[in-house]
Amino acid sequence: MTPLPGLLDTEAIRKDFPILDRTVHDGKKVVYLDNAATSQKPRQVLDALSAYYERHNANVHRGVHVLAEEATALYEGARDKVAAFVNAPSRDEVVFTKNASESLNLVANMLGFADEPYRVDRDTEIVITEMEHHSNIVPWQLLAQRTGAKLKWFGLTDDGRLDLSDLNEVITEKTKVVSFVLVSNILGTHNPVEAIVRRAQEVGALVVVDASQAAPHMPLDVQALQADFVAFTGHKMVGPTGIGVLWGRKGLLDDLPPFLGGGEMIETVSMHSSTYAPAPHKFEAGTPPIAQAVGLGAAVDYLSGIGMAAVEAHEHAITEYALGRLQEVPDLRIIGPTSAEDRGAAISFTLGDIHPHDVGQVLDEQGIAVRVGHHCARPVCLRYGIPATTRASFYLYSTPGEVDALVDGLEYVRNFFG
Amino acid sequence: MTPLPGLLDTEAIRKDFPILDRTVHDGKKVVYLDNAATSQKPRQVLDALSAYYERHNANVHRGVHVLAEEATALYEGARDKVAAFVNAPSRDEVVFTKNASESLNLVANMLGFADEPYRVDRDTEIVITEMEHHSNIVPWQLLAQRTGAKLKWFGLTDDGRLDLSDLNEVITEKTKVVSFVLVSNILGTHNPVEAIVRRAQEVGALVVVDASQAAPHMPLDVQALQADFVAFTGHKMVGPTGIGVLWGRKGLLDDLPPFLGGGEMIETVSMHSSTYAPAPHKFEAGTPPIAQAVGLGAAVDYLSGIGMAAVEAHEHAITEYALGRLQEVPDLRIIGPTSAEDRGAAISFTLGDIHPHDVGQVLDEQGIAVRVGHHCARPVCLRYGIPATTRASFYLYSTPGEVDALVDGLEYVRNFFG
Amino acid sequence: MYQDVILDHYKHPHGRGLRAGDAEVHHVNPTCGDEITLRVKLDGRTIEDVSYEGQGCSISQASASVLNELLVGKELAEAQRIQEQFLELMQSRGRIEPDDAMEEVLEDAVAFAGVSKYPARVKCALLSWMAWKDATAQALKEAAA
Amino acid sequence: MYQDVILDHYKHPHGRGLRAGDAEVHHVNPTCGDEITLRVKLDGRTIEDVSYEGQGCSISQASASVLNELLVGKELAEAQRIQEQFLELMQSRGRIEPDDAMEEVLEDAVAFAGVSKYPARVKCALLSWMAWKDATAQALKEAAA
Ligand SMILES: Cc1ncc(COP(=O)(O)O)c(C=O)c1O
Ligand SMILES: Cc1ncc(COP(=O)(O)O)c(C=O)c1O
Repeated sequence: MTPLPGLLDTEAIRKDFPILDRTVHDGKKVVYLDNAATSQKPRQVLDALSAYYERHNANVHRGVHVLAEEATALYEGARDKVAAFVNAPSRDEVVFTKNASESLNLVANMLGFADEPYRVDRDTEIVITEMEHHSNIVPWQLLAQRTGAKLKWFGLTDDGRLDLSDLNEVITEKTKVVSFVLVSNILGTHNPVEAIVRRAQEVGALVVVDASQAAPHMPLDVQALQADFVAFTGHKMVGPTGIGVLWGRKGLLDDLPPFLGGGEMIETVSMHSSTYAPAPHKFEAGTPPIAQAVGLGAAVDYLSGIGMAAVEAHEHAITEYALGRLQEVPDLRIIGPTSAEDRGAAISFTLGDIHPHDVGQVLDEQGIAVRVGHHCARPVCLRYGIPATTRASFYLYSTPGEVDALVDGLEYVRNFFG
Repeated sequence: MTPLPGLLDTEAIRKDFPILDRTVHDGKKVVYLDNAATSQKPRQVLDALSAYYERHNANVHRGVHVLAEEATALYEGARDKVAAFVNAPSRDEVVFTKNASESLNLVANMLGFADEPYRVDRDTEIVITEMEHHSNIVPWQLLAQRTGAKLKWFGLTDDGRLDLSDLNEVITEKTKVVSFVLVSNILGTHNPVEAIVRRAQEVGALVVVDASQAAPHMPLDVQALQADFVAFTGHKMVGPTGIGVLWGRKGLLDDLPPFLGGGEMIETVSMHSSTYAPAPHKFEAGTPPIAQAVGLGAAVDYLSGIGMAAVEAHEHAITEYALGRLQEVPDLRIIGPTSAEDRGAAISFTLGDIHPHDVGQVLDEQGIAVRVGHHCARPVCLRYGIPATTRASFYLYSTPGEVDALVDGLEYVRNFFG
Repeated sequence: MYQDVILDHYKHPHGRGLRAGDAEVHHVNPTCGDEITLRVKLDGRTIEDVSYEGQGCSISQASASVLNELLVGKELAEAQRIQEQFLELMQSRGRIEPDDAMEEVLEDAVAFAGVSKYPARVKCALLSWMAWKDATAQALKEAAA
Repeated sequence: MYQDVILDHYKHPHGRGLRAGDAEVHHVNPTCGDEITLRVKLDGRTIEDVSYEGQGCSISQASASVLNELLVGKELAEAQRIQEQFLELMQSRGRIEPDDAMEEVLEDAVAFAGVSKYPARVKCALLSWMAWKDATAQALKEAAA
């Protein structure tokens, strides 16, 4: 086989990820194709975590001793790194949360408690899409229930893309907020930001972008997106669990009310009333995930060292190759775009009548880790009339050889249940 | 000096904590007396984190591959360990959050959105105390603002204890919830749970206990407490940052509405409506802090290995010794109980007219790490008419020698500014 | 986990299809979309028929087939004992190694012992059994009414 | 950080106490409770007096004393240049090593260079300077009105 154009030097990269040497089921080396669920972590990130705990650990802010100053510098330094990674105009626009779900809930709650002009209430509408992750559906359903606002959404085309033919009917003068996923975790679809943002701006609605499957895989520029809020999550981008990010426009973060209350987010407290610290601290109640932010900073350094454009090119090549090879498998139906254009590296499919649970289990017996189920996007399964899918998802350390292993594995699955 | 009764073998214990070998300011070994802010982490916890990331990392629940099953078993195993650690009647009563602040906000928000009989609204009252950490003040202030409920509190006596003389006037038939700290992080006071719980039960109010400074330092038995909710935080109990716990009675967790929405917390989702998973998952939206829960499990194992009664005895001995020695320092005034009875190992004080910032800074130059400021409990400073305090706080690895170093350091501070 | 017995039942299910019954239930496993519609027909205290229709993975389908084979024709008390033993086996997390005595009671169903090691799949194996229990309770209530 | 110059100013503050002024401000550093009340008295474009009263750490107290010593008697434009240079020094995170030219302008205030390495203390050193800037702006506004 001729090498694919754009591939990274995966041999070198894989050496950074200790878990990729792991064997399962009597010595089979693990083929990890569950990257859309969570990524593996390089040595560099694990070292940053250990160094933090072994040498610098202290609670952040307001401390006058060396450890507290070092921990604060590391924590706030991670904020600088993340801000640069997404090209944020200001470090103060980067709020650390525990995961993307908290980031999205944070926005939904701020808007429910906000004053005009942001306030979501019974006379207003919220717009999402049918391909959202549950973490970008349920917070808006809860907000709608609590405020009486109406929840609307864009449907999907048969080939797994957003149906924007009714753009002007879905987003109307009543729309206060439009929240959508940049890259779908189940379909792989890369959505057309510009058209949605333009219409949202026309009616004065805020735009929230769920970039959980974008930040790990492609250059992300919050200014170019022209969104108001962008959410993503550390564990999918070679960072630790327990850390997420909400980027928000400075003016909005200044205007909007806090969500969680507690230590760190205050300016001054008396029993009768409190005032709040300026953003981002206003939204970071309690001891933050300090070590996890430091780990995310190291993750961002790692990814930037390789270059996000290079990561994107690598995944594009792998995705193109995988889409081609998967479509050779009889009875395999891809759920989502079948070509690699405007598409990420998560590929969902069904295999004849074989239930995804069985596909996944028999692949696992061969050491191949994929995810099966509705991938926290059940409305997509309902839309395409399937109970679940099998999903293979790739990352910067994935190789064409792993794609081949998957295809061989699927042949074995077919024979096993044939 | 005759050895104090009840001391742990700190020589052995300190070997487990790599950071305690750290030197600062040209070779001075760090004397870490900022344990109420955050604790240091033993090798055993760091190893559990590394092992998780290097061998088992995957997203939890619903996975059919080996790594996902292992990660799920580790994560849910940590829940079992925490449940046993606090003597919870059921593992399903242990909710993982990101810190104690989130746990407390979670309760406040659930009660704001709950149906009767739990609902907090304009006709009801919330009771806290004047010695709460900001994380147990601000969530209730926000809830009061949002619902119109009235916020009331118990005041403090001159010697740093709760003034319960008006117990029956503060907690009334209108009280829906009483939330108070078990051990104060600024005064060190250990509060009388029984009297408060009895009165709360009399009027049918829910009881929330902030055990952030209790769980790390003494045996904690949620059944004996007779509370409805108990909150604590991992990083103060030799665990990682980014993980907290809310224990809640099963029946309540079943009845109360969810707070954050997203992946993991649902049963079934459609665009029109969703149903929620049973507790604890109902309250764990998004990818949880998996590695951090595993780390907390290891922390709990570590503490249980030593025995919480032994930890308590050690700290009691150190506290008694420290209170005695500190009171030898001229112009030193302890803010909080001056004897070791019903008292934790956090000791706040003022030193003549020397500002705490200066005390802390000059101690730091000698390698002694204490915290200065209002310790996220500004109402206590207001109550005692002081701008701030210096706080030394001890833990299972603290030694009488470190107390002596502190006392010598304070003498130096006095001379320096004298 | 995929014992031949299980694959056989999956490929050639026993008693599949909906027939007349005294009670019908519909059970769903929301995490993976497995579904079953199941009817129970009683003849006094004897199980005359268990008929079903559903979609799902091989484990859930094979389990329904085994259930039909095992329970049809049995006395209710006996069937309940079988159901309880199967439940215990499935919740054993791989810790129960079926012996002859167990095989006597559970017959083909002992093949599911390996599934109990996979927490994510235990629910699949139990789906039809929970549906049967539910339908039987309903049928008895109707008979009593 | 505790240069002798700083300790001297802390123990023997210059111009402490409130005297007549054209404007008064009250500034607080909420994180540590440092407070200052400060008055500015102008004589045309010249600073006739800066008087103050406050509580706080040695850094904030000494800094107010240095400010009084440096700014009283200066032309406004000159004082503003001094204030800006002090601000720059304090925000340098220890990266500026004061040279003779700087010492010419800042005099005793260069002793605070070391404080700039301690982010938690920079606010203490700046408290009185921010209060002065604020009070001066108010005094000028009153004069113009
Ligand atoms: C008594 C008390 N409650 C609550 C908290 C908040 O804990 P966290 O900052 O981990 O949310 C703390 C510690 O900061 C505390 O000491
Ligand atoms: C598109 C998308 N949005 C949101 C999330 C939620 O991220 P987290 O679980 O880290 O909160 C995920 C991943 O699970 C995702 O794929």
